[in-house]
Amino acid sequence: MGYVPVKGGTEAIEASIKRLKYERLKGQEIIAINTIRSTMRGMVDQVMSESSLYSPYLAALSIKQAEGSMEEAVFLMRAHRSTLPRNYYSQTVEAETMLVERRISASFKDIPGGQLLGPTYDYTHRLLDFNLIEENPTENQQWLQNYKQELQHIEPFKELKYFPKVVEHLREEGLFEVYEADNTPPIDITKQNLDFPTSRSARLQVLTRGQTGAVTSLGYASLRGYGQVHPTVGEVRVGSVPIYVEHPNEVEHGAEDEFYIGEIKVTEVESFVPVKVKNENNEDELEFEIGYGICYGQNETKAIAMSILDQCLEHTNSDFPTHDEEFVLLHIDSVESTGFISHLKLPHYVTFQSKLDSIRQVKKGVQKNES
Amino acid sequence: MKAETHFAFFDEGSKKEIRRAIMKAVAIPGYQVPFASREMPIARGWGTGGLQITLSIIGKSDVLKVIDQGADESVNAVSIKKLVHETTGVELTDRTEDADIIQSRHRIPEIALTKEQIIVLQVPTPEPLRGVEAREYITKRMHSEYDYSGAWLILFEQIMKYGKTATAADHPVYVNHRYVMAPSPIPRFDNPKIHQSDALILLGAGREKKIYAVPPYTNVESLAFDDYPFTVESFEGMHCHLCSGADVFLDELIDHTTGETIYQCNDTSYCMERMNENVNEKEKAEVEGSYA
Amino acid sequence: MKRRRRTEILIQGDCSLARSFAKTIVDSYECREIVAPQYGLTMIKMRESAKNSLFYIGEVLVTEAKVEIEKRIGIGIVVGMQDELAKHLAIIDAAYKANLPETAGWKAELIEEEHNIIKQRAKEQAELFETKVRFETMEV
Amino acid sequence: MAMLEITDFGKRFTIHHLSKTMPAVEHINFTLDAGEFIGIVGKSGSGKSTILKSIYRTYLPDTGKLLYDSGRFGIIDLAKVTERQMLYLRKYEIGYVSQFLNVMPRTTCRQLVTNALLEMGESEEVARVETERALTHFELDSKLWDSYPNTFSGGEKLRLNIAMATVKKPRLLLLDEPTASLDQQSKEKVRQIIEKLKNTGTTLVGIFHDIEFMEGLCDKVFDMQTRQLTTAKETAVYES
Amino acid sequence: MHEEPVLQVRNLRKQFGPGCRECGQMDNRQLEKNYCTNCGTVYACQDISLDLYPGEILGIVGESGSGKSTLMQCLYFDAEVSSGEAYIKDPKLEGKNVFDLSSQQKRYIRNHSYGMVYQNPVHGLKMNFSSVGNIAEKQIAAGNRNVADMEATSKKLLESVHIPLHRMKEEPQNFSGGMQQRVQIAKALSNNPPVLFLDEVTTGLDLSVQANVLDLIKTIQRELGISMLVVSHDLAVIRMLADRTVVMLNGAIIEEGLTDQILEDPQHEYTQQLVYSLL
Amino acid sequence: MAIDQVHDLQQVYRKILHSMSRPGTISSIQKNVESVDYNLPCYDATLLSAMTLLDAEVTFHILSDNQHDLIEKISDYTLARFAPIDKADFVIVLREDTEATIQQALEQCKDGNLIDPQQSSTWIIESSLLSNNGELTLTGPGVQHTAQLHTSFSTALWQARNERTKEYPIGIDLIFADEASQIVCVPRTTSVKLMGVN
Repeated sequence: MGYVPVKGGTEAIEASIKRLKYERLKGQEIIAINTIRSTMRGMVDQVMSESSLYSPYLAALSIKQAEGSMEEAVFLMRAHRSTLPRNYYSQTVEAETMLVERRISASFKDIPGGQLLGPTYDYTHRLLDFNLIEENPTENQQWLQNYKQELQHIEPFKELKYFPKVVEHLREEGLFEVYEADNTPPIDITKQNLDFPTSRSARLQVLTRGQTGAVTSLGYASLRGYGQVHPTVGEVRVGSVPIYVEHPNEVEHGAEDEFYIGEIKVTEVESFVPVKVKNENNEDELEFEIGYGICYGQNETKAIAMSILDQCLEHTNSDFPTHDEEFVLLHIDSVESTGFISHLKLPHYVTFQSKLDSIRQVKKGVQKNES
Repeated sequence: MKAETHFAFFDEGSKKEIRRAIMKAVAIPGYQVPFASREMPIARGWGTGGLQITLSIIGKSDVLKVIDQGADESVNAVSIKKLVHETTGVELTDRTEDADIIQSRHRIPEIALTKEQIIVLQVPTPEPLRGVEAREYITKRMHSEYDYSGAWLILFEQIMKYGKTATAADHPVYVNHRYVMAPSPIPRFDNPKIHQSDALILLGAGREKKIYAVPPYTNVESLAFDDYPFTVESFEGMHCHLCSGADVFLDELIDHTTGETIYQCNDTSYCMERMNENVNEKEKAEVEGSYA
Repeated sequence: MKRRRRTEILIQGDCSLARSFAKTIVDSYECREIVAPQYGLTMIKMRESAKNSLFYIGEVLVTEAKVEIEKRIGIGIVVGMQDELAKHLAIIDAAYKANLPETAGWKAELIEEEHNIIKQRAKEQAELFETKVRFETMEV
Repeated sequence: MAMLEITDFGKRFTIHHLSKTMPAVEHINFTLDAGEFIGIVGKSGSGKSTILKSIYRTYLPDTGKLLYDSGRFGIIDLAKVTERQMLYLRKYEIGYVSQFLNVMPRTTCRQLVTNALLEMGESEEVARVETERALTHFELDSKLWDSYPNTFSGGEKLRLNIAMATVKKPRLLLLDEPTASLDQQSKEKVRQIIEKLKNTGTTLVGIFHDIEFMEGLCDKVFDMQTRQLTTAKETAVYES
Repeated sequence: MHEEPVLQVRNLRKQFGPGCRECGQMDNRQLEKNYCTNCGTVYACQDISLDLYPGEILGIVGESGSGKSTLMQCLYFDAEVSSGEAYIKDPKLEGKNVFDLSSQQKRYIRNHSYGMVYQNPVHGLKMNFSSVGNIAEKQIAAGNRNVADMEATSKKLLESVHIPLHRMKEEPQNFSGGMQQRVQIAKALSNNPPVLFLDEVTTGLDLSVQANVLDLIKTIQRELGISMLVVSHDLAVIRMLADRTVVMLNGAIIEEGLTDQILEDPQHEYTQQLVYSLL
Repeated sequence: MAIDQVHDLQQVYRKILHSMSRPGTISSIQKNVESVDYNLPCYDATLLSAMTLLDAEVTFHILSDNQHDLIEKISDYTLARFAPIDKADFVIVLREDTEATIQQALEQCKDGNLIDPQQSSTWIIESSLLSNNGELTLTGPGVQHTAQLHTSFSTALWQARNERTKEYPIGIDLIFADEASQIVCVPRTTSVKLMGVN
């Protein structure tokens, strides 16, 4: 009989994973995926946004599996994304096609189409609602029925309303520069390394999938003074946009031959930022620029913070880290930052041994030289 | 609904993209091919680069060995093995000679690899010029122009300062007389094993999104000056306290009872094989204890 | 009816419509499954309004299926995990591509469903407008 | 042919900011045989230097021919040679000495002469020996050899200048009022040096501010005023 | 006399901007100096041709904005030319316009055939590496792999540029501007490049340092037979160093000749102005 | 029996990888070819190689003018898009293609650039029976000493290939496939010497 390889690591890992399961089960409660999906909208939206994968169902599953840890849930989604083929690219989504459910402007009181509050926490008082402890299905059912009743008298609109953007109105006034549609194919940062200086498309993609906390913190830092962007929110809109896909190999491509595949909910923000520009006579003039923010689901803080960072990165300024694209873009990804920080837990025996040898050799050499 | 995990975790599209990157890497030895690094079920920095390569090339009849810092039983190696096994069902082994694919973090096994084997190395920082230039845009240009004076300069500066080169693991190499490459943080001891290797060597950096390769029978030279030749870690006069192996990379341990420094093979499977050559029932328990 | 309008109705409307269309086809033609309903991703390209440029916001999970009828390949794609709907959409797509006579008869049903969808959505929108802030001066 | 044959040479200067073109010399004709020494006399401003500088190409010749029998190129017109050819001639065949010493500031006297030889391709050893020989020959105190020439007296500078030019054994040596600012004693020394040069077979063209200096030195004299070539004796009358 | 230039430049053009109807025609450009007032295009180098012969120093003189530094950058591949040709004497590159070569080949030429001394030492030195390392870098680039050899060469060069050897392991960032410049010159010379470019190298240096530097350049040129292209707005520097000189104005060569001839018998109105202002 | 998109293609890939890392080494994919039940105007090995390497993220080019059906089929099976020769990631050469067409394509195809040498075309070339008794001598990375090879590529075509790989790392990588379902690779690093040609 010979030596058998030791199994210490394997056994320890298995035990550790059991321990983890025990932690999840020991309270003896089970939460259904659909429960998470319908009652934890904020979490689901945030997971979808940070994982850059729109699927409320899978987001709910990941939250369940991760015991509510956002870091882990996003990680699970991102990893799952790798198991799926990406066979299609959508046609360009134009935000004007959004079916709006919430829309506000901090710049103008009366915007064309009006301010539509929709569902928002903004005007709730943040007092714990102890009634939720004793919530029961019958009452909830009752409430829903009553609410529907209340709405019954409302006449449907003759047709669906699509809102003009506040900025279009201002552009007509010449307060904003008008840009021709730029159809440069976007960079896809999941397909290629981020090259610096980055393109605008790469920046926006990194920002929109950034960790909510990281994006918010850096946006806040800029607003507080570690940056030079002090915006007014031009418009925040939340709603659904339709997605269309072109047939992969039909020769004739007409818009009418596209596939409609469904819709996704997004939050979109335009921030207005006054900037100095040179006019034709080389004189300083003030003009407005737009910071753009968008993310999956309803997450207005992140979208606004993104609009600040977008504007920061359009104006490189080495005085502020919030204006340095390498600083901002390389450090806000949830999976990359949590992964690399946690990798410090791995052993580094060999590399350390090698370093030890190197330093000893140098020291030996020094002694030899001295003697 | 229930979703079956796909064979080898990845969708076929992801595999194809990584496979194409590997092909280019083989065709341009030592050149870091950018690829769309996938998010993996293990964390960035924990071997996602190596794992992506392994999962993209592995087939159901392959036998896999995974080592971390020389050890088959290191928890991260175990975790990676488990993931590959669960998604592919492939056979696992600790014996280097039985493996078709060997994924490794920071070591190349002691016994010579064969023509039929592929070794996949996990790479944390693939850019050998990062110490000279922080910006990726510039380092890419330096590679394109065969501009490696910076890499040499670092060694030259060490000689000026310390009287010798002071690199530890990850000592840079020239591949096929063209690209300077980070061999991953293998000890200098392992660098010569890359030169004219019988096995194909693939290297993957997940977080940095790069794949590169050294095909078999390719010239690989460690950067060194004529009058300051490349040297490997020295274990002169030392040997493994278990298998008494010498001329291998040794771990330095402290004997818990005596407090003395003792040495032990870093490559655990190598050590095991040697001991098995001369079986001794009584020592078995001792060995198991010492690795636990 | 062209594909864009057709898929809008079939996906936004009641899924029983797609089911019944698909059934009529499957009952009378040989449908060869090229790709069974499988999950995949579609990358979403957007236009941002600051510089009017394009970027990718992220991916959306879709279910995709392919079938072949009368040598014509039909594709069904839909957001989310909807195996059955994806397959039905593929069958209907193939039916249109192969110009099967059945498709001519679907038009009326599709248009009716379209009316329902718009009405439903317009009602929901009107309800949402209860949350619209009114700045009009009160007339006393 | 002769070493140098000047035919209907003329030179004008155009001064753009004054919108003026001023003739400096016109219709100059003379020949110089190998081994001869021609002195050029004339009032200051008469264009004596213009001829020398045009031969040396410091001035760009306008009209006429400056035929020179080169060891390397055969008979060529100095008004038409390429810059690179001129640089070659300056290095190997034609020397130029004026009262000014134009040299690198931080180079020793010895090195300056050595450099001239090294530039011609002489070996270091030959250059070393030749340098010392020349410096001795031109009576530069060996104490000065390793110092910078900007500390030298006028006479010492001139002798160094001549040493640098003659160490290369030029076939033609141009002397442009070399003695202009020297005292009598120094002048005498220079005169002896020039005599030595002449005796060793160097062909010379010289301008000297004071006419007596030329007496007994020159084989022929070219008078700028008459544009005539005369023998040396006849020139003594002039200028006084 | 048949002599082959080490560097031949033909019709080099460099423009910044796209050009327009007013300035697009090469023969009939409506320019204000070298600038098109209509579209803002700058014609930094207009049809430059020159030859650099073995062992000679060619001076390029002109005021700032004359295009002389841009010319230098183009020749050293720091900037792309808009059009034009350059040929270097090298059996491997015979008949090849070096501007058409790949960046890899250009880098090879820079490493093996060229040296460059920039006006600002920041461009030529790695400020946070040792001085000896900086000099070695150029030798490494040219293929030297012997530390002792490179160290010896570096020491010799540092001595000749009057950097005390006990400071050779210090980083240039700790040095004065003049010292940095001297280290840069030592670096540029360290691989005995057949062609050396010097861009306003003594500008901003003390007079005594300037004299040393000029002397050093001349010595090196003689000892190593290096051909040099010296760009300067300072006629004194040109007079001291250059055998031949070209004069640039508004991106074009307006005059060329032997240096003493340019200084004593300038032909072009602009050169006369330049020379007379010196006197 | 249909091609197993997972396992057949993995096996074919490993064969290609093996041959690509060991230029001149002939690998057989006979076993996997048995699952091919498509009836297309190309070798089974060609189709399998294409299916192994192509997907929606890449483009391909087929030289022949009269192969619309094959182009459509390859698009359908792999989702790869057809592209002109100077844009294509993969170039597929069929047996019927003439030397002149191939030569022209060799001159026009993508060969990468120094910054991104991987942005070059990979060729899948149908050849007469491949063998190691041949007029070509291969050396370079992956070849221990030298390797002999025979393909149907003419001297002129090899010269055209050598021209495109002259300035390494710029270059193109070739995969040859034959009727007997053998494949062999010649990456850009391989120095190809022709017997009797310098």
